[in-house]
Amino acid sequence: MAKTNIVQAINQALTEEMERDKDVVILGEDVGRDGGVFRVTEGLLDKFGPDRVMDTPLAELGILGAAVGMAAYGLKPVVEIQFMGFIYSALEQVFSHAARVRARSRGRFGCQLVVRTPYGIGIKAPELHSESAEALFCHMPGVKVVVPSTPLNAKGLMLSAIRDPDPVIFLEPSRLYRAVKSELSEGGAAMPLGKADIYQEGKDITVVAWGTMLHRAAEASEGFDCEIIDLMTLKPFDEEAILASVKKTGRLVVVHEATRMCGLGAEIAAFAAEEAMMHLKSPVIRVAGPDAVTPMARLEDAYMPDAARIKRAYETVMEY
Amino acid sequence: MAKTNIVQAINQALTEEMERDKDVVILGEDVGRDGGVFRVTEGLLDKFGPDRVMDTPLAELGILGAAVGMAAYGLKPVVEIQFMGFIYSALEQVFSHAARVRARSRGRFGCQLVVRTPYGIGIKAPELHSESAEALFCHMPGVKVVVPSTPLNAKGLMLSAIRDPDPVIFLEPSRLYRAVKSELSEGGAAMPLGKADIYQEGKDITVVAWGTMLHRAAEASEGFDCEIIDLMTLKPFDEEAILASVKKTGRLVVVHEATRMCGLGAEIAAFAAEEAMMHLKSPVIRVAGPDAVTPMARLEDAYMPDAARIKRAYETVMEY
Amino acid sequence: MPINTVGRFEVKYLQVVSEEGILDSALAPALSDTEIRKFYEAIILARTFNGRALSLQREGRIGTYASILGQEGSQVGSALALAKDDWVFPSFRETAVFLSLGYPLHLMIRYWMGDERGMKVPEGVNIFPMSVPVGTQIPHAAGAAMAMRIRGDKRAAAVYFGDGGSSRGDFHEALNIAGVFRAPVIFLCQNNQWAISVPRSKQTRAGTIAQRAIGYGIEGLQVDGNDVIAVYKAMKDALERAKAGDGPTLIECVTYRLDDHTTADDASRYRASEEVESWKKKEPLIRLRLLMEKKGILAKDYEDSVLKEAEAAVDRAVQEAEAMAAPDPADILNYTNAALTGRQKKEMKDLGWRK
Amino acid sequence: MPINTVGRFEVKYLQVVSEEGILDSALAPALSDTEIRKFYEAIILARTFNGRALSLQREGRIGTYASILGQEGSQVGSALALAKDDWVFPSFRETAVFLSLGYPLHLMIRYWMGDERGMKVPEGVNIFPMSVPVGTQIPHAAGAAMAMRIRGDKRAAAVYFGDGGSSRGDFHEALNIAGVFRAPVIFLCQNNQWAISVPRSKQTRAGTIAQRAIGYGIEGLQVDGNDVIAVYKAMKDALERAKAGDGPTLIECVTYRLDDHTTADDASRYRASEEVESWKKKEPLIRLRLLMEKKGILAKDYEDSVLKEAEAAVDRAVQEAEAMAAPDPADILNYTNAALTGRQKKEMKDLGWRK
Ligand SMILES: Cc1ncc(C[n+]2csc(CCOP(=O)(O)OP(=O)(O)O)c2C)c(N)n1
Ligand SMILES: Cc1ncc(C[n+]2csc(CCOP(=O)(O)OP(=O)(O)O)c2C)c(N)n1
Ligand SMILES: [Mg+2]
Ligand SMILES: [Mg+2]
Repeated sequence: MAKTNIVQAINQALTEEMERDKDVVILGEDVGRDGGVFRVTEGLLDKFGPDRVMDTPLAELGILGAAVGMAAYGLKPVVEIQFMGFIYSALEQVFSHAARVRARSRGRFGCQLVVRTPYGIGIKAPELHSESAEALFCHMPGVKVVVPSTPLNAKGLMLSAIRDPDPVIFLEPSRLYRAVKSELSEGGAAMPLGKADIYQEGKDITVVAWGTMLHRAAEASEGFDCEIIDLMTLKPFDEEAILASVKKTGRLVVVHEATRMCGLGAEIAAFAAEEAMMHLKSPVIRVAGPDAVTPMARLEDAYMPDAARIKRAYETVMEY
Repeated sequence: MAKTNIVQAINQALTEEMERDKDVVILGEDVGRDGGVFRVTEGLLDKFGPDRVMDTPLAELGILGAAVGMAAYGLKPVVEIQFMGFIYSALEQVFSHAARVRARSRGRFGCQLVVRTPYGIGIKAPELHSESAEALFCHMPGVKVVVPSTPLNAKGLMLSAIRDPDPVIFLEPSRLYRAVKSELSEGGAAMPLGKADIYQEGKDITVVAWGTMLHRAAEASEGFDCEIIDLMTLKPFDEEAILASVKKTGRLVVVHEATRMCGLGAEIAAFAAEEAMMHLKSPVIRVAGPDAVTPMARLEDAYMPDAARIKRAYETVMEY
Repeated sequence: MPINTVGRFEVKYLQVVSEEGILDSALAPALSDTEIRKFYEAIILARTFNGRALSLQREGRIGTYASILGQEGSQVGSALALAKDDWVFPSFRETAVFLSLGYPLHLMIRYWMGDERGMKVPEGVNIFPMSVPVGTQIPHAAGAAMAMRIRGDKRAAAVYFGDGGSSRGDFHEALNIAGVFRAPVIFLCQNNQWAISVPRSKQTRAGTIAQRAIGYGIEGLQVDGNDVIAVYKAMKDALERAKAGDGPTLIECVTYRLDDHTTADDASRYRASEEVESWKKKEPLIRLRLLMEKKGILAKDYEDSVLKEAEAAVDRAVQEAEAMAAPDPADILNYTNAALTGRQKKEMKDLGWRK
Repeated sequence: MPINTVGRFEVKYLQVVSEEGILDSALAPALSDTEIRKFYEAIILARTFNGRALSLQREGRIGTYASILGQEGSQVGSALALAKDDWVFPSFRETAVFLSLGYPLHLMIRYWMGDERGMKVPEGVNIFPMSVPVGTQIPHAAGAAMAMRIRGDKRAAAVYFGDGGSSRGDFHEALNIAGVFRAPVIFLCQNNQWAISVPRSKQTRAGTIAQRAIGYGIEGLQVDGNDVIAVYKAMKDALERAKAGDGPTLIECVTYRLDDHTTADDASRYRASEEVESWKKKEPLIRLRLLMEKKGILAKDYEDSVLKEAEAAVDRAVQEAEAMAAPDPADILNYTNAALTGRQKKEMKDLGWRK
């Protein structure tokens, strides 16, 4: 088995699923001849032709809106938004349509589509190429939100995302694209959405993280007995896994890159404050971006939670 | 002094501020001749003319984008979005521009504008006329978010919002527009943003709410010794007021209409779980909308937290 | 080549039946008397329904309602041109389209009662649920049409929107994408002269909305929207082109919203009654009746029976709609995702919605 | 009036200097030799800067950079037509616009180093910070122009975007609104034939982007974007109309992106080198040089001195940019709001950013 990175893993998942199911189509900017700016869709145009791998005009709202119509008609579109910072013009299509078609039509129509987009700080690109706005989608009933952290779960989760009958926002940590490798077999299994992974067992601190921050949280855990949960599906998230761990450790740290206020960390902390309050020995700490927009390349490392900040949080909760 | 409702109070604030400052202009759909679908801008076209009260084409993104350009040039636009459910197409202009102009230009340009929009369940109108998506904006660094609950604070907060150098999202609970009255004097004072109001003092339970839910939370408090905080400014919210109260009561209930996951309630609960953990005697409870989109009129009352649900939360925290 | 012309364009306006009821036989599509009667019957049904909906609203038996009075020509003419397997993407003011395509009347009433079950489109009827955010449905039609092309289905999609909707970015992105992919889609703009209180002249400085098509390299045409036959013809032609692989068409139906924007609106605040009166004289039923009279196919007893039938159908529908059990709050959660999540199950229990 | 024409439109293409360098004196604006030299000097400065930026990127001294090679004619021609108090709304590929308007070179470099201070536009320079999300700056220009009109200022706004940007909803809403309000704004589309890997032919089925103007009832014109004089003239005329109250103009500059999309791109993956080679022959400097040679105003020593000066200016700028102290992390919070909130002060302390 060859070592595979996340780009290749997602490419494999797309390829296999498109071979298996002819209703799966890809559309987005530069996904065809160019293979996507990160090469995630490389080779797919040649393999599946321009009817199934569509280079679109530069029009995010139009792309997502068209995908909603395709899904209504029975296709299973996988949309690429070139960077998460460029999805904002298409939010209405996600919030007012993709997420609501099923409820609005009382189940007569669904909206089986996947929106893939690179996400988070990582590549020192210009402004708006480093957004981590997962919480916006987590706040939206009717959609699912997924963030992989390794090639293995990237492939498994992508297979599930495409097969899932609900719209899935699939956020790909651009920093990890080529930085993490797994051994990956062809035809590998789908991984269920909604289930977290106990990335590392421990008994003192429950740490919840996803994507890039998972690796940081793990890196910072040396010297602490952390139970690290790789959330993977952010909505709906695995409440049982968090609860079981917090009941064991009595301490909770959530780490994410996004700005703190109303981030997903708030939900997880609030969840614990509601359902595990009597088990908590210490304050719940969020290590997250400050109340400022993601800066440009020169300052992005200062913005992003680093191992030192995460360690400080571990130390703080261990004081109790 | 005449009894005034919220519609009139905001109209007064707009009128007085437009008289005081000729850079203040209004733009939006039907804000001119029609006076806005809720009549908030009634009479302003006649008073200030079509250069300062602009009926625009039906184009939310264009309206907000134009307002950003006007603000850059030095005007102080007050934009009306006809209902909060129609702001989604303009989110990119808020998130990627209004909120960032100052940071992007290192203070050379700002973006002094107000976005007013009716918000929440309340008028039994068709779909998407009942959104309460405040959390989306609370998650966005660089903007401020305000929700009034009475004519008095509606006027005071609107005056401050227009004068504030940052972009302010001003959410007007449509259910309260004509339902709550205050005695209001002309030329009344601006109320500072960022300060909560202790709507009702109490010693057993801290209740945080805003807009329509403030009144429900108060209604449900009979028989409980609740300290009810009217948050008013949701971002940045008054951390001191909440902290002081929670330290006193040891119990916290947050009530909001929006769906629970990643709502502002999560932030407030998480804030308490981080900063007041050792004072909390009971779980922090959020009374909020379920994980479903706001239903149409027939089911909206079922969706919206009612006094019974809120009471149940009070009972639950009092069990500890 | 100092300064030369690199493009020349025209916008045409189509009218088949004049305001005096004279049919231009060179332009008229081949239509049997039965077919013409169908237009009449559909307009009467729609108008009867519309009138009843307005009374139901006044009586508090349904919620806010958007009248279609005056727009039946555009809606019926275009809807009856569609094939059974074509798809429709409506806004909230397409009652006559729904009814012409056989949408159950009681569901329509149920919808305006504020009940999602009213948009549970029956199997076999290819209408997407109506879209409330103006213009946002336009890209859906482009996408569905792209899907038809991809699957090789000889079908088309039709999307309805207003003059206001034509100002939205969705309009632009959808028409442009559809043009690029030569998607079989008809963009039908009912220019009813008003977007709530904003007149057409303030919606855009362009003389017609049809001329927008030029910017996307697609077909565009302005039609007398109060001439049901002209609308039918324009739509038929456009559908044919679409299905032949010749791409999308933008059709602007010039018509008029005779009533208030919705029952929550008071149009007298912003428009002169003379304007309304002048358009009343052009409304589509007058025209069609003149034509039918000239053709001798509008006998009094036929007229009476059509009206009676329409009224009976609407009566039945109101009864049926009002007899339906109240919606189940559990459905708020039941239809959010394909299956309930753990959290949703918990909420269901906490809210007492689970039996 | 069965079927008749209700609109007739033309799109014109303007070229003033032919590819052989022949000036059409009937069309040419009055330009002194000094003014023509200004175009030359601005192009040389921009091209020198651009070349240096590309090397700096290869050496890892700046980040991803978007080359303007081939587009200097469109940028310099339009920028030099602007008055000092007009406003500009640029995208990320307008280096020659910035430099032609006197933007400090070292700030430009600093920006591409990934440092916000590079977009702290000096007082007196009316350029809005460059917009990275494609097309989103177009409504800003419409709004600023509306503000100018409201204030009665005889100024105009100019906004730059690409062929890709013309597909976005922002384009549509902005042009339409500007048309309705007769805002003094010039929409300048640099159609450089590519949006990353998507060719112009797949961006829209319309033959020109200029013809979009028809749909908004505003002026539109296609210009040879590699003819700096033609661009200058088109822009001058448009500005004059705008300031006279005659509303917006859409100008499509037909040009070509000779380099990769950015330094992170590899254009050989998706376009043929023959295409690039054929456009190289038309690039704007060749044209301008031919004209100047014919006019006898391109002496060797002048050429040398212009180049030397440009190189010296760029050298100084690189030094200055690299000599600047590293940006202060505290500024991440300092500039989010007009004043720090309580929470931001706390974060500042927690992060150790407050001294
Ligand atoms: C995006 C959006 N903005 C605003 C509204 C509120 N609104 C409902 S209908 C309407 C006017 C629509 O005008 P037009 O498109 O011409 O359709 P018509 O009502 O004339 O059928 C407005 C502003 C809405 N529903 N959606
Ligand atoms: C809204 C948005 N979508 C996608 C991108 C990524 N992107 C950057 S430039 C570009 C192509 C732009 O093409 P065009 O508008 O023709 O400008 P050009 O690059 O040719 O100058 C794309 C897709 C972006 N920056 N913004
Ligand atoms: Mg209309
Ligand atoms: Mg381009």
